[in-house]
Amino acid sequence: MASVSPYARRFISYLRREQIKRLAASKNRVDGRALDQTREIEIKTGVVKTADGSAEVKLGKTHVIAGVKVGLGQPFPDAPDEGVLVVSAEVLPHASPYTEVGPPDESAIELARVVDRGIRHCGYVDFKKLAVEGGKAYVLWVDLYIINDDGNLVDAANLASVAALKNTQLPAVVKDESGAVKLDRNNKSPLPLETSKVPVAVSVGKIANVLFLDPNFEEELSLDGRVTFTISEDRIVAAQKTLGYFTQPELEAALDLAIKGRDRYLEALKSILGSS
Amino acid sequence: MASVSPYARRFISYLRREQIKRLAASKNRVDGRALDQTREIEIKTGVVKTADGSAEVKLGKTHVIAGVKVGLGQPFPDAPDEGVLVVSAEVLPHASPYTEVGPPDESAIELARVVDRGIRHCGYVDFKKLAVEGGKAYVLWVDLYIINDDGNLVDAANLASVAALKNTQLPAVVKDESGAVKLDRNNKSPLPLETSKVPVAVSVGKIANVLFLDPNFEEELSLDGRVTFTISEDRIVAAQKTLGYFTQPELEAALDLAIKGRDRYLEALKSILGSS
Amino acid sequence: MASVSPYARRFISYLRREQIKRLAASKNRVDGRALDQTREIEIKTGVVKTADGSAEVKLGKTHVIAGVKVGLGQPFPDAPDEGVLVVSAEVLPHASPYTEVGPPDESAIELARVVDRGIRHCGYVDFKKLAVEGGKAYVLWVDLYIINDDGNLVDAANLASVAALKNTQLPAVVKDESGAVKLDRNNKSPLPLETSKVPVAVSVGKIANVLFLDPNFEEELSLDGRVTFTISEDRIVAAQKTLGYFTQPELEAALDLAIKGRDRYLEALKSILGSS
Amino acid sequence: MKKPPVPLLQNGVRADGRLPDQMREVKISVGVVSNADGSAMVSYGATTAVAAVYGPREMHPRHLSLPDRGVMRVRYHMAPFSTKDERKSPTPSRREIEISKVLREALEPAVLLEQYPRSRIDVFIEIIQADGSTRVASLTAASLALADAGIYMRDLVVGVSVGLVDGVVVLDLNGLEDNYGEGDLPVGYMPNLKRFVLLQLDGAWKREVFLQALNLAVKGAEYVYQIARDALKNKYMSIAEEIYGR
Amino acid sequence: MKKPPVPLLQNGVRADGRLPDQMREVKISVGVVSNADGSAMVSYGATTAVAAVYGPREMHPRHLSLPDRGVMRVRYHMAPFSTKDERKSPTPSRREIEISKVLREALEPAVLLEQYPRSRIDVFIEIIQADGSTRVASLTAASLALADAGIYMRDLVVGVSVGLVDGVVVLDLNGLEDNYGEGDLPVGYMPNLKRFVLLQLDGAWKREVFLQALNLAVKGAEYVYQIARDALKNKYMSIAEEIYGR
Amino acid sequence: MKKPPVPLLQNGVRADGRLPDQMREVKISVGVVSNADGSAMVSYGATTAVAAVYGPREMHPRHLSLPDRGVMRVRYHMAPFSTKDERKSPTPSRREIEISKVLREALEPAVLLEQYPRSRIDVFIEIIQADGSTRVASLTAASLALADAGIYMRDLVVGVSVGLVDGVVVLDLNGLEDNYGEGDLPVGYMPNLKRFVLLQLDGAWKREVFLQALNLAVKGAEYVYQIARDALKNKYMSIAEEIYGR
Repeated sequence: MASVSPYARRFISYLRREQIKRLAASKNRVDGRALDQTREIEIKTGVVKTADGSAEVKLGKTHVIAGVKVGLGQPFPDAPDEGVLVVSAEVLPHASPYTEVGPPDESAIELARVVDRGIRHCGYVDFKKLAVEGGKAYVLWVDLYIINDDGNLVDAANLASVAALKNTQLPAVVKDESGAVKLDRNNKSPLPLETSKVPVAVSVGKIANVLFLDPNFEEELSLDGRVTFTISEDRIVAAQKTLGYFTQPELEAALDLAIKGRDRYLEALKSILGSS
Repeated sequence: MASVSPYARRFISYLRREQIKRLAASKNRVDGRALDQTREIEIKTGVVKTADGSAEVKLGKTHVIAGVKVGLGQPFPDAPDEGVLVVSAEVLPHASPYTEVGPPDESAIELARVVDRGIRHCGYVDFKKLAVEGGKAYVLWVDLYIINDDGNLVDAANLASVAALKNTQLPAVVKDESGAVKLDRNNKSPLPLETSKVPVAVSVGKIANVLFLDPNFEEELSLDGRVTFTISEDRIVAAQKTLGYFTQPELEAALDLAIKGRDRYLEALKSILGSS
Repeated sequence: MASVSPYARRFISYLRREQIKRLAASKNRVDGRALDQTREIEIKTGVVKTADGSAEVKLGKTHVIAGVKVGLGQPFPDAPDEGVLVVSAEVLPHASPYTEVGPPDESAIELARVVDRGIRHCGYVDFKKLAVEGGKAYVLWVDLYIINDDGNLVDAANLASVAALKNTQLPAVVKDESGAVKLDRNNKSPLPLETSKVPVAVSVGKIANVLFLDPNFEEELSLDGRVTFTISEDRIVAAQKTLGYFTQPELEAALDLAIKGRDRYLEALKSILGSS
Repeated sequence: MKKPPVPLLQNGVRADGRLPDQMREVKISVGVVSNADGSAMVSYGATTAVAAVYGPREMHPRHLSLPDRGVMRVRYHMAPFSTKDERKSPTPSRREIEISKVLREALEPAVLLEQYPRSRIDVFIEIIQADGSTRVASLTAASLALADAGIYMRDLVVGVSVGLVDGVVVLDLNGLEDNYGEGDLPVGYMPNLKRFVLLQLDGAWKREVFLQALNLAVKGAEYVYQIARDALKNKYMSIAEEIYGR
Repeated sequence: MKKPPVPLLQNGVRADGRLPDQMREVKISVGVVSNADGSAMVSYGATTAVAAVYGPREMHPRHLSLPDRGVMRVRYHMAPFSTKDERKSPTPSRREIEISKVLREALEPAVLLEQYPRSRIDVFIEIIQADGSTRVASLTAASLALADAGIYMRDLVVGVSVGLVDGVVVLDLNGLEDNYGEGDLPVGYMPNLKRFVLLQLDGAWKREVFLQALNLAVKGAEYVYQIARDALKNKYMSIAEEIYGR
Repeated sequence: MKKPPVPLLQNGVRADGRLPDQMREVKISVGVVSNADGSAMVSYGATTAVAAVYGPREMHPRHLSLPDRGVMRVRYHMAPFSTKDERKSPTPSRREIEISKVLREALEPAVLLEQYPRSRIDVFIEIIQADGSTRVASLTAASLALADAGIYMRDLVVGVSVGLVDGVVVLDLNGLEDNYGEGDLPVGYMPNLKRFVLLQLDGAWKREVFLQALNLAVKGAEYVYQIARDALKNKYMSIAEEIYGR
């Protein structure tokens, strides 16, 4: 219930870290990528038949499954005419030797909340169309499952969420005998989306004052700073510094780099978002 | 939240275990019993005045109290016209030096669920008669309290459950001023049972390829295998391998031995089940 | 979930404890106070604008904030026509080097329950006037926040509670469109109190068979006994021995001393209770 | 205060037929849990507590052990079927946590913990049936279980409750009197040393009522003490017989 | 027992077109989680389990390690999106806790734990899609993940379920048959050693049905075993190719 | 977006009378918790945070300590009575857990943790009253408490929020503006080193608005920094006087 410095749990040797820093100082990366280059991206949707929507993302060796379940519930009191979004993340114990069994820790909670804020503000999901008569609302449960963690979970998880939402079929609302509303999963229609407004989370790492996209696991353990910008069209819809510090010129440069990364991720999403 | 090898917690000396194994190899037991012999059984009902039904079982030095509380609740969605059974087990910290304080661990949960499955499938309790008008149902809370653990908790706990159910008086359902249903504990009638269908759980241990009934605590720490069959009339209503392995011929032999054990336990239950 | 001897956590040196005991034996105290003397008391109300009532108490260096929130809920089944009081205490990790982060421990729970019992029995709050139509009741959530622990939390927390209740404004009950009752925080009136019946908790410490009021932190770690009497007018409305033992004559003397302490605390409350 | 379903006191006689200064039937057996180092079952009427003691044993985790004395761990808990009407949730309530603490603090003054450095003594108490006065029956049971475990003690601790019913001070409240009476004073007492080790008042009593109640509590504790001593003796008699029988 | 939405068995053919003794399509891939020491994904029809193994690694906290053997830790868990209809709460249910235990006890007889003193082997299993027989698909996946991690084993453990549908014993229950059938017998089996390591009956079966079901389970396990062995081989073939390719 | 109960901005003036680039009244006191090694109370208008620091102290459990640097533990928590309307549950919410993490990560770049190997520094923050900008007021309080505890720091960390209200970038959001405005950017800043250590955007802002907001945040942080420095000085002045007074 308090946040503790987590350095002890994840480990990279001092020598390896120094090597990564030296490389970075000369604008090189351990895996040979350019500073503005992401790893290979593979996105598939409809991978979980029991979900109302799902997607699988591989960003290099980072592997995430997002599953969407649709429910009925109470709208938030301050948005009585809108649907509800609940994003949760679970870093499976499968994902790395450093992951412990247990309820989501602060990193998983932060991951889910950053993804959540990106989706919430951009207009990608049309929450107004998710109100249900009788004071109820659709609830979109987005569960982010980290199967393998090779770094940069947030970018991968965000891609998986937006792809899974695109894949989501909304069960119809029907009334039972007593007049109460319930879902009919035999009668579904696509989730109302504005695909042009898809939010894209892009993380920028900093080592030795050099900025780069899509840090992998080893780079993450060597970072002097990390910031994530979630971008939708011409707007920043979420930002989160998650490590270290940035000067103001660095922040501006990081934002510009993030916009480049956004284009790369959008490219990978194209086939998903295009197919309607 | 993960299951860990529990050998470390319970302890028996290497020499004692070897002795038990040698004895078993020659079909003998530490306490002099025959292989198909259970320990002494003592069953009393009505031992807890605050419960709606109760029983106390001593199987050798293993000591269990079962208390039944009757409540009102929602039926399970897949059985809307039946009552609800909830079996819980608590191995009290009293029960042995190895028991820790805390919510039921995996062993207690397994114990409760094996007993639960036996009762659920055999027709002993007539759940159809436990539906209540207005979409409600009787809930039978069976709490298994392990006071002293000298081995073979499941057989003892199962005996205690069925005896406590036999002892259970069902409060009448009445309506309060607002028309809501509630229980009237001043007006009770016996729980509807089919006593011929009483389920009897019988555990069979295996040491050195020799099978025997009713393992005691020391034997449990020396087992190569343990399987429990719950038997009601001519049917197996639950089975659970809880340790080690069995070959197919061993399983068949264990089942035959369990049927013998069932007769012994039924004998001990006779005075309880006979008295109506 | 079990109560463990807590001596290990809080620490005072052997020499210091011996010094305190020697002083006590000659009826002297480490901070120079007389046996029947409390530390300086400072009470302020209305210190938390977001609360419906609040107060801050400094008893020497012991520092407590009490905040009252008013809610609506179900009355207790055995008092259907009365309001509900819920007292909780949190010893903040700020309060001392011995406090751990986490849900309230047994000491905080005991503290809250002793304060609760004092308020409940004395007639200070007129609970009869806190019933609400439609089977509902006002709920008074009293949260005791220990900011700094320099000993004798219960006396300070009790003073803070009664001052915060005096400061409490009760929101009006209104009906929403659907006819359900809710609170209107724009329309408040004072909580109905009988200020003459204010309960005052007074703790008496014993070291070397000498009794004294208001033990400070160092004295608490040297105590042979502690008992708290909560007094309202001519009645004892709660008593709790919280450490060690007392003989019958000691208990009677402690009660007499507590009545003296009550007068001192009442004096400090006078300006709060007088202003209506 | 609600009206009781039956008068609590009529012509000086309580609803269950007792006189004001009379205990319910007290039943005590020692050594009832065979695995435990010590154990006891105590009933005051329909209230039944079972206590088991393990220890002195090694303290885990070790950094919580004390170099100069033993540590006690006490748990008071109520069985889900021990209360009237609805099933009680097995999750420890705030009340159970508080009682665990006051029972520990009532037992510690009686145990020679300084004889057990770096060790832990565990006392587990379970209420099997509750009809008032559960914490004081628990105290008697726990103290007997400690004695049965051979733990060094200064004195037995005996628990009794006193209460106020229709203005009369009565001994050993049952559930009805607890719910409908005018207050409750559970007491823990060491009869030889004449020390109070548990004292909790839940009521609104004048000074003289309180003092009168203390006197009655002492009387009750002395009565229970005799039965407790006999039960301990019986246990050791029967052990002796058993040994002799061999 | 409720009526099923479609007949479970018609003219000896099951609702999904299978014969009584037929498995659904079995898909197995080994090495699917790159960080893990070993891993496998197993699908029986629309049921999918992913298992990852870490270890042998140092045991924390150390006082729970064993001087003469390794300790296994097994977790079975269902993804919130893995079930039909409503989202499943991610909090482990009593059912998931029980299954974690029976899976551990099914794997332990297969692993040479005595080779790993003071160490821990962790097996994590996640159900991605559930359509019946999840615990037995988990068992196959876990056993393959252990083999993939190079842990010494006596034999592979293969899981299959058998059930009773309209009085007929059938292999590999799907969700529909699990919900509307007449009972379910999940089995874990070591095909070479011919040992049963998991056995749980939830039903009310006569002796002969039970024995018949065991026979069918063995047949099913032997079938799955072949596919599992091929999957392991493929993994090591492709590693060899990869090394060769360098 | 709901309509606010009052206009948030009229003629360039905010609902509480401030100009867009104006902080609410900032009140800072250092050394408010006498037991703590360092402490501070910070109010931005009706938002009040109290921070206490304990440490450097020994790390428990020891295997979580680091050989080459200290570990920080940070807790952000809101009092049940700190929010408007209903009582807040004291159980830490996901929001509180996230904020604890971002505050820790905002303080770590400022603290010379390498000076404290094998040790732990604890920072506890409690929100007593919440009227917007609680996390940034917490950050200022925490940083002052660290300084008060004598912990080596590279710079003070100051927190301020900037937001967008009716299209205008404003400093130091209050609760009303937070609820009804068009987004919120809490910022943590080291004024001497000119480094951003906390940055969280919750809104949908164009690039130029974001950059403009950063500028305003720097301005606000520099303003608060002066007050914070004065408060630290005052504390040490009064200590000096106290010592002199003896």
